[in-house]
Amino acid sequence: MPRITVTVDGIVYEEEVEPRLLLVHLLRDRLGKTGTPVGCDTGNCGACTVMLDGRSAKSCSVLAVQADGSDVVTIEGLARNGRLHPMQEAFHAEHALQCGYCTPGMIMAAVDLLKDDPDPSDEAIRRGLEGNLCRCTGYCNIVRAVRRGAQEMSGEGVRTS
Amino acid sequence: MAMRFEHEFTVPVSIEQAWAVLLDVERVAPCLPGATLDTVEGDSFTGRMKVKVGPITVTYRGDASFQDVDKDAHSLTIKAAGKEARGSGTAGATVTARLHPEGSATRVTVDTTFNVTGRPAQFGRGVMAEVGAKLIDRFAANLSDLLGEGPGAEPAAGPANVTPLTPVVPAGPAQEPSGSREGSLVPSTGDGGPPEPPEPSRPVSLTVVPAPGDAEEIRGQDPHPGGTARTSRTPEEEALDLLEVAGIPLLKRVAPLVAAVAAVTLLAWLVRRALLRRTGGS
Amino acid sequence: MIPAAFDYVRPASLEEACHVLATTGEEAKVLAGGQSLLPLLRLRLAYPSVLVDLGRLPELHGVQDRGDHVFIGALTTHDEVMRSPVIREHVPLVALATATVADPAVRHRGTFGGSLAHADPAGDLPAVALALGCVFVTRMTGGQREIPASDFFVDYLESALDPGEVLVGVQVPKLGAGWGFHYEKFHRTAQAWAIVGVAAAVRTEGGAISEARVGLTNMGSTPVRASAVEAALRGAPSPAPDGNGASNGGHDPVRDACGEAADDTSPPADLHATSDYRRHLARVLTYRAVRAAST
Amino acid sequence: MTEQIDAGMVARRIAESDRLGSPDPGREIGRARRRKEDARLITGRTLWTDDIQLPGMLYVAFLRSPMAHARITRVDTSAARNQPGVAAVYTGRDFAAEQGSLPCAWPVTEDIVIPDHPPMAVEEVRYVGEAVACVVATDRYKAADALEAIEVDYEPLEPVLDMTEALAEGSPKVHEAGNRSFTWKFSGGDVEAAFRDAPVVIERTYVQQRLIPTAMEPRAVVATTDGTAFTLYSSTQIPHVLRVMLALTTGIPEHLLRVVAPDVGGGFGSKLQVTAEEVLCLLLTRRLGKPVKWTESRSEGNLTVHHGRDQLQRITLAAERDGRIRGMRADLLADMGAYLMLVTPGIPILGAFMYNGIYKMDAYDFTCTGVFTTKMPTDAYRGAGRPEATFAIERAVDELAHELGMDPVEVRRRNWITHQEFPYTTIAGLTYDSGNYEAATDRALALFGYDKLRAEQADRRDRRDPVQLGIGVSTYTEMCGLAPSRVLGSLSYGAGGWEHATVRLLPTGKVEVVTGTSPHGQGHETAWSQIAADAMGVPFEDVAVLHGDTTVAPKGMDTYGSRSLVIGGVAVLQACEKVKDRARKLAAHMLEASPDDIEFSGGTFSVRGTSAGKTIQELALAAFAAHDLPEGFEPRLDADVTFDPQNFSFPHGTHLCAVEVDTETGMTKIRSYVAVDDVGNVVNPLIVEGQVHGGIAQGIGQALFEEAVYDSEGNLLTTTMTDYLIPSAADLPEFVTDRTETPATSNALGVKGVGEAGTIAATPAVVNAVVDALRPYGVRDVRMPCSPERIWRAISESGGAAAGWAGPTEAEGGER
Repeated sequence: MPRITVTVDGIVYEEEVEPRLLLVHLLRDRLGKTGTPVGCDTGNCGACTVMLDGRSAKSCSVLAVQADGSDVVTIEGLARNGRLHPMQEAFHAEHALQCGYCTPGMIMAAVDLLKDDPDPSDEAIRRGLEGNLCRCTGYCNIVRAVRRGAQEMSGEGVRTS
Repeated sequence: MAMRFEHEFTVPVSIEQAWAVLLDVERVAPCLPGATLDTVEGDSFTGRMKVKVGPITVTYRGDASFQDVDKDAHSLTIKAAGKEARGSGTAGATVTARLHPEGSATRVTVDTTFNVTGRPAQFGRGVMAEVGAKLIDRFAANLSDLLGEGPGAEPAAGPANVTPLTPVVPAGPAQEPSGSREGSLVPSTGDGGPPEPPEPSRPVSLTVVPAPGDAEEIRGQDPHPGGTARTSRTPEEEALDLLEVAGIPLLKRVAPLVAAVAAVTLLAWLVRRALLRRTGGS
Repeated sequence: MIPAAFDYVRPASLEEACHVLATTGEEAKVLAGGQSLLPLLRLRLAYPSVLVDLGRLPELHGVQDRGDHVFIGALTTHDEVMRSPVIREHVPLVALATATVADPAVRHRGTFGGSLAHADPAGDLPAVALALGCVFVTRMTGGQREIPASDFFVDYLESALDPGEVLVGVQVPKLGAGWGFHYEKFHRTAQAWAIVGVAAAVRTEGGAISEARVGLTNMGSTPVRASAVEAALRGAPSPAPDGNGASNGGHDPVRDACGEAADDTSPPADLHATSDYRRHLARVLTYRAVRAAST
Repeated sequence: MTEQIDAGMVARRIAESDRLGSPDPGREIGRARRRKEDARLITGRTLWTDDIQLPGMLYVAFLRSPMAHARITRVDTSAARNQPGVAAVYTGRDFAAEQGSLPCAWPVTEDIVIPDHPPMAVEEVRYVGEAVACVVATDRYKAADALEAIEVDYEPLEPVLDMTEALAEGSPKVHEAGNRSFTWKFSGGDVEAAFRDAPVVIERTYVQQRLIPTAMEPRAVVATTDGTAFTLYSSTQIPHVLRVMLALTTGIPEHLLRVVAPDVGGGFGSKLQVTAEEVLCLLLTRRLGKPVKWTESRSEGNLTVHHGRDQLQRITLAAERDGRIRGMRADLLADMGAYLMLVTPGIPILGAFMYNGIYKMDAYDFTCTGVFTTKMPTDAYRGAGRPEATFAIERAVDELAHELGMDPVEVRRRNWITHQEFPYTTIAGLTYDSGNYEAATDRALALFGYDKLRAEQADRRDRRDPVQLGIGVSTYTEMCGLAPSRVLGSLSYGAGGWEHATVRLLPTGKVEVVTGTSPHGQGHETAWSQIAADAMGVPFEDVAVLHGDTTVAPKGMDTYGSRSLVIGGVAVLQACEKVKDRARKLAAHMLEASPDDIEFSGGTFSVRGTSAGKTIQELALAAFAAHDLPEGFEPRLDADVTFDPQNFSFPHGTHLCAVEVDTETGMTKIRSYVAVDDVGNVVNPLIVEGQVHGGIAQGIGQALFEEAVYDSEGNLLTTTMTDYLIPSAADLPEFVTDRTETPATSNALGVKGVGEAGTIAATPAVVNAVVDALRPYGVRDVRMPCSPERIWRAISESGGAAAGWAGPTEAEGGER
């Protein structure tokens, strides 16, 4: 069995894995990182989105062996020093989640999209989240949250006018 | 997912010769691309069949038998049923072949219904519709070759053995409309001019007929993934296919299916061109 | 769902990759970004015995300006393609179409070469490669070859690659000055497959179209070149920029030309569209794509 | 009308004001509290059922029928048993003696046919996806592998796929007893008279396509036993109902069975079910003595999570030429699928009382026949019967308006119940307690810029613009708060409609609220905290809400049918009042005053007219210590309430949708969407707005995108999210929402429920808009989902090839 080294949320893991083991199952079943859920089997829903070497990836469509030597950040590793990431705060503030199942992936996708476009328009936000499906919110508050998160992250604070 | 196909072709051998070949399962079975015969016992046989489309592979194991063999009417039915070797799905086919004497030649009609269940049948893009049409087309083309050889000959090595015969008008409704829009595309035949002589072609006409109950699409839904197939591509691609068929080592691998498809496509295109010319000329 | 078991090889060199693939034959499958392959594995529609992971071969990555063409390494991700200044400047159609592929996370992993080698007629890039006349550069044990796009797409999900052959990269010809580009994708939801897509490159000179290249997505078992449209467009006056063309005045040669987009195609009929609707869309969308590319 | 005001801006301002806090400072109810639930959900510390790992746990996978209808002639599990890691392989026959039949709790008629429904098929399979065998293995990978080694032989039987054909003489039968499950009739007024010589009669047939609910969390079940008692964790909406039903089905005594709904990732009715997998996981843990887990994949779920809708509606409306509706007939075929599940037959019946909508009419007649087909059973999906009814009446009213050349809003005005007429008993026999359709509609029209859009529409029509504008109106009401138990009883439902709450004042003054509702995204922990905080005079943060575990919250009727706040929330309020009554007695005793002289304000009980008082926290500690209590006073400050409502509640609202239809391609784009809902008093405007947003998105999903499609052999083609299209952020617009507030008079909170409103309202609003856009082409209906191709065909077939692009030729049309 291949032996891989992967850093997940700051911890280095060495694991022997079957080649077919999906990254998301490595996270969930082997490392106990159940914060990243699985919502489909075709890479459509985005619930399992994590950061793989700094960019968003659907961990159900990546083999654990492909992540050998990589750095993975999941929703569980987003908060730093006990403080929530501004995007997590923003999702809470804007009521951008209901059942919360899509939320880990949605937040990771939102954080990722700001890497390219720190001040996205609503349309850019909607396009940037097209790979993450939510069945509860109708997305309105998610768009608001991403806008708010973007403002927080750019240090502007939320425009109140 | 059920599909039905009708094929018709004429072979330059007598009906008795063709009939004898048709009854020879060890020669008929390999006409189905990817099929392997394991055992033959009387009118029943077992075998495997591997269906491959790009990365997608489905292997079936199953059995088949001759049924309704009517030597007076020169018609028979082969019923085949298989199960996926690794999944829970099934595949079944019923092939009815009828021979009709036409002078010294024999006209053959092949009516095939094809049904797939299980995961391969559970997608909107119709993986199996894609494959099924090609398989059956290829089967008919190979059968045409085989029957054309008459008894005692070796099975055809490939579709290069083109027997020049006249294309036959499809027995069922033609897929392509004969409307002016399409007709206007007919290459270079002057309006009202006489139809060009038919080109040498494989004697297969391809028709796709909705399976019973499919006429009104999937129970009233409009887009219908099953029961349809493609029969032609652009001339440029046919040219490519011709090269492939001629053996240029572009396609060393996947010989059965790709070559089959190439051949079928070629035939379809040729047949269609011929048809369009007839339209254009009438 | 869960893939069936397979062996995994991560070759250290292209040579080794070719060797492994050649010796394993049909049962081996190349793993590039895996964004098309993994869903097939998970649904157990594919049962390769070996996956050969090319993801770590540096020679397959990157974009190079090579004078008359741009070379895109097969393992260059969609995301990298979209960002590449070289691609955006010299072969913008590639960037435009790539931006419509799947979604951002998939574009981070999915690769240019992987998409093309998958040879899905519903994929967005094959039609672009065909329209632009790309050349596919491959390697096999003891050799290499160049396959023109017109020969590369053999059939539904079938490329011209041999079992022991690896796609190294793609030469995308620079078309030079005077060309405009557009990729028009029609799909029901953002994630859905293109029902039909049209890749158009149009050169205008002195108020007229001097050359056009049109590739169609999901209009057959392979991507399709709309040759009839290309021929008919030659010499047509460039469409007016007001969006209504000559339709007010009646005759619009560009529109007439695009009306031939579906000729000689055999588009699939499936859950999402019938063949004749696809033919209709091909005409409408080709007109839109050509207009957008000419202005 | 205030058309010059930008609608988006207005709504934003309203939303912002909600966000800034309650109009009544100091009061929790009405305040836009951020949710308590969020902390664990945004950090990945949630506990979904699939997250649960127990020592020695085994993993279950099900082998499912590839056939729509077949006899099982042989099952060979021997090869699978010998695979590595496999603990057991079972077929339906192995469990035939103990698996029972999955329950149907709603026998809508005396003579209803309820076929036996074994959790694993024993002799016959009746839909693709029906469980045939199962593997129990040491991990999920090995379980999946072993499934491939099970051999099943089937003898195919004829599938039954079309309801009309299923009822025809000579149709193949899904069950021995035939394909008709029941026919249920209902009427009010003299329908014959209403239709006799009616100047206008509108007759239409609408297809409610089959839908797949698609909660984001796939189902999962964990079952474990200590040898005596059993615990079942399930991604369910109904832990309490499930416990009763599982006890009855499996014979495991109810008192030894604990059911837990951990965090549940959405339901929309799909997890209001007693599933084969839940039953079998319990039986497997009983047989094997090990904990077992089953988690479905999405493609498995699309096949086997119960589907929604799937009705064929023939609607006839009789009206005067002035637009006044005289009467209505609704004749339904409802596809049950292969079996009756928990409330399958009741779903269309729930709609029966809603076909008259918000309108006055003299007569109404309803008939529904439930039909068996070889497809996945249908059951509750967001709205459950009421979206179908609302769609039918709202579409038909638009057709009436068109027939009469009237504005669709005007026709509605002429027929709706005016606000002065409440309470109003409708022709369907329901008494609508309150409402103000005029106010909601006026507000919506203003936000929408109705007149301006109509002007633009006229202009586009004049210009023969290839992009046509359509405006859709939907003025809906629904019956929420399922339900008064006596009403449910009269409809033959198997249970009551009450809800339970316990409120406990803890010694330190904190409050525990135990609720029988079972939230899965609705934010009950937050909203119930607001109710309790106000009632008890404690800080919002000092309230904890416990739910979803039959040990922790032993009594309940769970969450569905927009019932939680209207019944469960009211129960919480009543329980708080009961605790307060006790606290008042204690305070009076401690303050040496008469309880009648004790006032309660801001968490303090004080003697009227004095400064003497006791805080509720002081009282809590005093009750705990129990040193000095009134004579006969039990030392506790807690209370239970089981609340059974006297009536349904009737939220209503007006939704307006503007679509742009590209007539060349048939593509629909929603340009603007305005929703003004009246859900009565609002506990948390943020949550209400969220529910409306999500509801609208699902309603739009039905209108434009979603359909479960079976092919002519009964294979489901939409097993994955690539084929079953649910909208993403990029496919939906911003929704403009606002509210009017007409309190319900039927409950102490004045609330009406909001869970289904958006879905019910949105579907007809969107389809009305699509059809409105296409009126110039002579189109009068487009079947849902209104896909681009259907719209293109509708235009083409009405002879209106758009802007010069040819429609399908006859030959091409035949190719379909």
